[in-house]
Amino acid sequence: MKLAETDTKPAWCPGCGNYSLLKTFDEALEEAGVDRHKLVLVSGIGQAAKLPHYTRGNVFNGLHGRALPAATGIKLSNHKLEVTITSGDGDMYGEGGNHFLHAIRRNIGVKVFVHDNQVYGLTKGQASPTSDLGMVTKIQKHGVMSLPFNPLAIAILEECSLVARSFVGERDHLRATMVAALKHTGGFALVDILQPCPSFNKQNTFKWYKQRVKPVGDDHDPRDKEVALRLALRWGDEIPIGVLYRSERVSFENQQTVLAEKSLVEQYAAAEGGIS
Amino acid sequence: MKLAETDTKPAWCPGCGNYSLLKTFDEALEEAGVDRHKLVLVSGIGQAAKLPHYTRGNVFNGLHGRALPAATGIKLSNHKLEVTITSGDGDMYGEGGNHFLHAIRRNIGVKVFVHDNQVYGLTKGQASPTSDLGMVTKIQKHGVMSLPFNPLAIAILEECSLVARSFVGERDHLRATMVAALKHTGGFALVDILQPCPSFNKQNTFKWYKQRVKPVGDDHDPRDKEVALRLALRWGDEIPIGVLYRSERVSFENQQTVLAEKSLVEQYAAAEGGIS
Amino acid sequence: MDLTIRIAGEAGQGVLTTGQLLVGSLAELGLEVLATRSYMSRVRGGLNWYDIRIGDEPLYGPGDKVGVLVALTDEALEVLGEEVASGGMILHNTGSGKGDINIDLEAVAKETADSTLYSNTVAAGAVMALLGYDIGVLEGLLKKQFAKKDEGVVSGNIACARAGGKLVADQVGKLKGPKPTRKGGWVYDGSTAMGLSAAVSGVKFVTAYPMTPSTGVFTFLAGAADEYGIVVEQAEDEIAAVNMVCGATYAGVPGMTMTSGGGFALMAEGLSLAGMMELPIVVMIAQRPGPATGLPTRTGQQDLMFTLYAGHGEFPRAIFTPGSVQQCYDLTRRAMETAHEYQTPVLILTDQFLQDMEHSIDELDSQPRLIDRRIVTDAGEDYVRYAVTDSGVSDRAIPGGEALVVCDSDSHTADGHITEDMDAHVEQQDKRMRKLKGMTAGALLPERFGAEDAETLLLTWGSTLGPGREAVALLNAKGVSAAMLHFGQVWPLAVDKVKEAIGSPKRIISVEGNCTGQLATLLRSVGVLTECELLTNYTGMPFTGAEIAERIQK
Amino acid sequence: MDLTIRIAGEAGQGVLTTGQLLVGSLAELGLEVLATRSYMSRVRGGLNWYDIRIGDEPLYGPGDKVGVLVALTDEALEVLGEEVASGGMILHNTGSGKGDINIDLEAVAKETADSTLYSNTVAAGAVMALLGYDIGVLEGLLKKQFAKKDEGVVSGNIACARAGGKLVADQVGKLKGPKPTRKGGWVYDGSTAMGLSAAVSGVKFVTAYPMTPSTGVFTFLAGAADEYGIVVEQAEDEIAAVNMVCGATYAGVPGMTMTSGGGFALMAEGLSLAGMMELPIVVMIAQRPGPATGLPTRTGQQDLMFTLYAGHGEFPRAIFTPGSVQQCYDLTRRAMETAHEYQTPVLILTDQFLQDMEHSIDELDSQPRLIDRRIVTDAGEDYVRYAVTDSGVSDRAIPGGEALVVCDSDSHTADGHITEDMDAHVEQQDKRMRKLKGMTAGALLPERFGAEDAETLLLTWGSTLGPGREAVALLNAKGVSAAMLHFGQVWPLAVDKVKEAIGSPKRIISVEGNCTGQLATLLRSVGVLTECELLTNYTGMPFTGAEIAERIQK
Ligand SMILES: Cc1ncc(C[n+]2csc(CCOP(=O)(O)OP(=O)(O)O)c2C)c(N)n1
Ligand SMILES: Cc1ncc(C[n+]2csc(CCOP(=O)(O)OP(=O)(O)O)c2C)c(N)n1
Ligand code: SF4
Ligand code: SF4
Ligand SMILES: [Mg+2]
Ligand SMILES: [Mg+2]
Repeated sequence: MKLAETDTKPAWCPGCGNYSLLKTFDEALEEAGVDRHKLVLVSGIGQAAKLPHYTRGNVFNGLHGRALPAATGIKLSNHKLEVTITSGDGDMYGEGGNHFLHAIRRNIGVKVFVHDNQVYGLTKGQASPTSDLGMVTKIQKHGVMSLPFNPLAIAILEECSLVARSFVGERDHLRATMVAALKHTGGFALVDILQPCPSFNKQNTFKWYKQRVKPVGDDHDPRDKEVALRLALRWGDEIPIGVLYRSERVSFENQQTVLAEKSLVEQYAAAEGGIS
Repeated sequence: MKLAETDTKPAWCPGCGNYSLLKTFDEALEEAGVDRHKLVLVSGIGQAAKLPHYTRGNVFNGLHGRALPAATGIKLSNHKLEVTITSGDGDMYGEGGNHFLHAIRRNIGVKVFVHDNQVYGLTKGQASPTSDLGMVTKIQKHGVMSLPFNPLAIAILEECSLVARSFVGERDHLRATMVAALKHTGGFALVDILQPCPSFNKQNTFKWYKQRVKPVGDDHDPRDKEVALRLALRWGDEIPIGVLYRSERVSFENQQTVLAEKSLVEQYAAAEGGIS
Repeated sequence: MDLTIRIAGEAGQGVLTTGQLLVGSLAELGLEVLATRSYMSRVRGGLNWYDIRIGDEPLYGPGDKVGVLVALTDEALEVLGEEVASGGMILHNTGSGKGDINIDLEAVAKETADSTLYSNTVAAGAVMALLGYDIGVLEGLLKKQFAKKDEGVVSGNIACARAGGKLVADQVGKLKGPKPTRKGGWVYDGSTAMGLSAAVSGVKFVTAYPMTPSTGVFTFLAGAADEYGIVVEQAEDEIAAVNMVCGATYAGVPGMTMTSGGGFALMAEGLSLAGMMELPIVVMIAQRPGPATGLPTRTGQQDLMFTLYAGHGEFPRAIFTPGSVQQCYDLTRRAMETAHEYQTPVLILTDQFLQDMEHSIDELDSQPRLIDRRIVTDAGEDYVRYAVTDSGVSDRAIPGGEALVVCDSDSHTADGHITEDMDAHVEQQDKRMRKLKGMTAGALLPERFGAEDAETLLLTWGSTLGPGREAVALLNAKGVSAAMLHFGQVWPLAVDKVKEAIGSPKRIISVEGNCTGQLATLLRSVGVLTECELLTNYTGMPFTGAEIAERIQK
Repeated sequence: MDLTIRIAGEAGQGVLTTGQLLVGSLAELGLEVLATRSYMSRVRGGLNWYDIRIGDEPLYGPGDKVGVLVALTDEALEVLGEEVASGGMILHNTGSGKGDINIDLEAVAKETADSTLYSNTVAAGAVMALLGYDIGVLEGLLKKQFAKKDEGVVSGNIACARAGGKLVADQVGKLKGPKPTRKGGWVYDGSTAMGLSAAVSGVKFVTAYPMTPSTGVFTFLAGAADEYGIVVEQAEDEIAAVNMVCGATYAGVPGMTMTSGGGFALMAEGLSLAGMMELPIVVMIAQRPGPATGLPTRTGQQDLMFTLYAGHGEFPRAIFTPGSVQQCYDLTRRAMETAHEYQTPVLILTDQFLQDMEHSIDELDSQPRLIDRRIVTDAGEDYVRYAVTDSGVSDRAIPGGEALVVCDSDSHTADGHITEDMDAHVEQQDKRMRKLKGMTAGALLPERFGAEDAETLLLTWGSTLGPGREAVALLNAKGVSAAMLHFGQVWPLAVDKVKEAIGSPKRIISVEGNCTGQLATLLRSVGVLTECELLTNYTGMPFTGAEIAERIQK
């Protein structure tokens, strides 16, 4: 049965925050001067994870929760590629939680954009690790009882190379934050993006976020871990957005002696040439 | 072939820190007045994870990395049992990392004792998530490059109900810490125990730990999250030990309306009775 | 006679709402009803449809040609228009005039009750009237459904239903619906039947990581948790889910998890654990087309062999493959009982088609009837968990009593403690594998539909039951001598009895929702079958009886 | 003639060190050497042993009875004493006098070189002398081995070797070792052969989570990383490992991961991903007895069917099952080539027995000979990743060039983008499955050992190759007409050719390291076989040829 026509447009709901996220992402890629041929858009499964299909670049749309290890393999095989991940809060912090913890420790040089809508969108509205306490769903009938996962705080604690938060409702801020991540060369960059899901998250709406987000001032020193951590822990009437933290680390790929000169892909091609 | 004789004694190396850990654990169980019939010793796979076989209690020695979910299922089915976990740093923070993150969020009331020898013992000496930077092994030929995982800091950040560290070389301290965890009723209790592995960790030796561990003073207020975090982050010439942190949370099982009166096991037995 | 009503439109447009109003009304009227869903992997937009087949004789599967198409969008009309049977009618949600009946449903709702929200009711009313059914039953349903809302909602809806009816008044008679023949009322989908059965049978611990198309059962059980006293927890991943269930069953209550193929892939290690530890876990797997993410909202039968061999090492398991909504209810209980009788993992293999299928059947008992956990309560200090027995089944005690219960994932001695002794290892392995004898003796035999001596024998498993039955009827009606053998349990197999059941027909055709013929492979592997034909469909859509019958006659 | 030397004692006592000194020396001398290891799941203590079989004719498997037992502990003597052949001798590490020869090895070492550390060298010297071999070759080995240490270490060791030799002087002649018959030197174990082959063939990305008995290959490759230019990274879990390899192969370099059954269970979803995305990943699975943790350091062949069906959905895969150290080398390359030729996952199924087996074979080429990745380098802007072809294989480009490479885990169109279109879904599924045709045509046929018309045919796979060959020889020597068919590749199978290769012997016996007869099941499932006998061993220990021969004659 031909259902192809319907697949060429983004399969998101009207009013979904993902539309402006996608648009801003495209602008940021331009602004950061990313060569689409050197760009690999890695994702898992979820609404967020469909993004790579709606823009131009190489695409690795893998398994739910497994974008990070796939991206790690890609980056290590060819560290001259720009490897980005677009993922959901369930994808990255739920199913993918263990990779999140360890990829940051490794400091692999990938840029991670999490569409954080605090809910499982694609599977129709169950709580995610970032859902607020008390949120009621068809599964969480008595409301969420687990404390929300704080990705930024964990990342900062692990001295993640770059840690940022933004909001799809602040497009300039979002673009600038994305550009900062794309231009970052020190290793793992995390951008957690507040993204309203009008279909399933009736609590954390566009308006809810809009009223709360507050860019950190120019005077904020992202090298200050304690301050960054304090900002990351703030979640209430005020939600700080911006680049909260930067650490001084060397990326994992830049620590590999084997990669000192050429990427593995280049080495293979060279060796093949030598043989044929 | 009969190889049974060799199985009745602990299968640990001479000089291994696990021996005094086991002994102290037994003492702590006595001191805390734990009824062995109500005790379930859950573990995964590793040297640490063999402990349940060497003491008395109910035993669930499951899969590598999966002690926490098994213990969660046990506790929710019968929350009147005392459920302990003995695990290794690889078991709990490597393979089991995702469960660690989410079980603390859930605040399930299990007591977790991690034999942290900063190495994979049973598989003969590969780096573990807690191995120090630069540690050379047969796999990590150029030394460990990933930043060590800090379980205490992560746990504190996630407002884990009780977070402690101790050392097998300080037996009184260890016993007291274990007792505190066993007596704890607020939910998830984590005790990370520094445990020398003379066979494979030649860096973090008994002496190395002994010189560094320093009990937190009586004046330390474990309700102070910031201070606790600072203590947890200290790892160098001085390593603070003791109960670093306590949060005010209600355990997951105590939030379940279904469990308000009886455990599931009791309810089943009652219903069966009613029917037969 | 029978007829299919198809409601089609975008996700979020109310396809389901309209459909369910009709299903409820038509079942209440006393029609045979069988409804199936086709939807895309998205929350809004796309093209979804809902097929309601009604008849005056028992229905087993989806219909072939559409009698009434309610096209909520232009796309629905374009893509699905040609599937309308000759003599069928199209109700198009627009004034554009491309349908046989053209109604701007939202406009009518707005006009009638000042809310576009009730457009679904307009559509339902129109269809009821069109087929010549009394709209009163729909009104009754609306009253019940909105009993808790204010009066305006009920009256608005009723007005809209009537308005819908009126708008087709001049068409009434062109298409007649079948006559009601049964005492109406109850309709269940596969997910509900399974969830209800689990609840009734005493599942006390349920955990899962959401995955289409298994989420229906999970959601049902979350909804039923307070009533039946179940702890329901969403796991952080499927590995956690299966290991939690292992823990829960060890501790003494029936536990269950549900997932689809990809999530089940992550549970394979846990399954092996349950085999080794002898834990009565139940895992429900709702299949969808793979590999990998595949078509997440479609149906398929590709995971039989995977389910049979998942997990390292060798251990006994049972696999149930219900074929109807009624079997979803019956076999879920049987799965739980089997798990507890043999202390080993049991799997239920279903699929999107069956999970979403609604069927008008007799009321299912919703009173608790707890299964026997078969635990011993008088075990003492000298208790050992894995006593070597002839049946392979050892006394199972649970922790908390006088007996210490020691379970191990390593090879262990009878007392459950780790051993490297090879004799003990072999003794325990043999003990575990001996369970298969009893399990085989007690296994469900394939059920025959049709004549004993039919020349053509269809083999089916799982959800192909219904389409297969219909195909046999169609073939028989055309004078073809055909029958079907349906496997509601695919493992273990009582080889001799299955051989006997198959007999020696001229043609054997395995009808399967996969591309390699997995049931046929399985039957060959146990020596039940040598050669057979394959009739496969791996499009993501279920078989229809007509499709099977037609392909067999070619 | 042949003879087995067994060194037995606690872990950490130097069983391995003593054994490897002997293996090196004996191979250098020009003897046929085949050594195997038996060890417990612990780092110190327990009872481990190391069997070195030497002969004047090619050896294929472990020996049956022990000629010389070096018992380092009392327990070793008690548990293993009875396995010493009549005429064999026991060297007991004590003065207690329970052995034929009693030497306090540590005391001798202490006395001779002022260090108990050299006690292993004393033992090695004693065994060499006892069997009538020149100690000079051991001395040469010690010199080479300790070349980088100071002179005292070398001289101390040499003195200890000589002291050992002297202590058995009065026994020399009682037991004669076989005569050297080959140009000596090279000995490899299965892990090294596999690792070396992968390195030589161009694996560039290796990641694993440590798991016995696969760690040998992982460790070898970590050691070879700088020399061959390989990135080796320890993953946080097996799921990460397999997904990293998927990423690496997508990006363009050969990648590999290794694990055992339990870890592989966690990789099943990733395998399905590689099938869907058409990625040439290679997964090496070293089997050990399950279920669950089982016996972590023992051997078994229980995961064939699991490996064949692991992963949801249907997709092509190849499974190689090397049977010898040489095949470890040859088939690892072939696995990598097959993966790249067909762009689909390939599995290598081995086990503890073979991974640890050391064999004196000809030198293996250690010069890089990179496999052809079969990528297209001239793809342009209009490139699509999944073009539909007759062979099922599409042009594979890698990212970074002009062509954009789009790979998807969902059902996708030829351009790699997600689709829910069912025609595209079926077209791509058919395309992927068509690869099996070429893969089958190119598949390794089972190899026959023994007469074409033998009455009894053994079927073996994987590491049972050696014991099977020896069994055939033993049977033939006793006048039994027997031969063997060994499967070095178990999937896909060229059904007709395999049928032909089997022919119609009187007896067919599948000899397997599991309890259900998985190869036999597989062969039945594809219609190659109907009935056959099973000869199984699931003790955790490998077969010996004598054991097989004896059980067949019963
Ligand atoms: C192994 C596995 N488990 C479960 C799923 C089902 N699944 C698909 S997307 C998803 C969650 C989506 O939530 P999130 O990652 O937050 O993305 P969103 O849709 O909200 O953008 C789940 C559970 C899957 N595809 N694979
Ligand atoms: C799924 C799986 N992967 C790998 C292993 C192998 N394994 C057993 S123990 C272990 C690590 C042990 O390290 P740790 O947890 O720190 O315990 P220790 O031995 O140091 O006490 C590993 C990798 C396994 N048993 N199962
Ligand atoms: S479900 Fe939510 S996140 Fe997904 S597309 Fe719809 S609005 Fe967006
Ligand atoms: S390997 Fe290390 S942790 Fe394990 S028993 Fe030996 S000393 Fe202890
Ligand atoms: Mg989300
Ligand atoms: Mg450890």
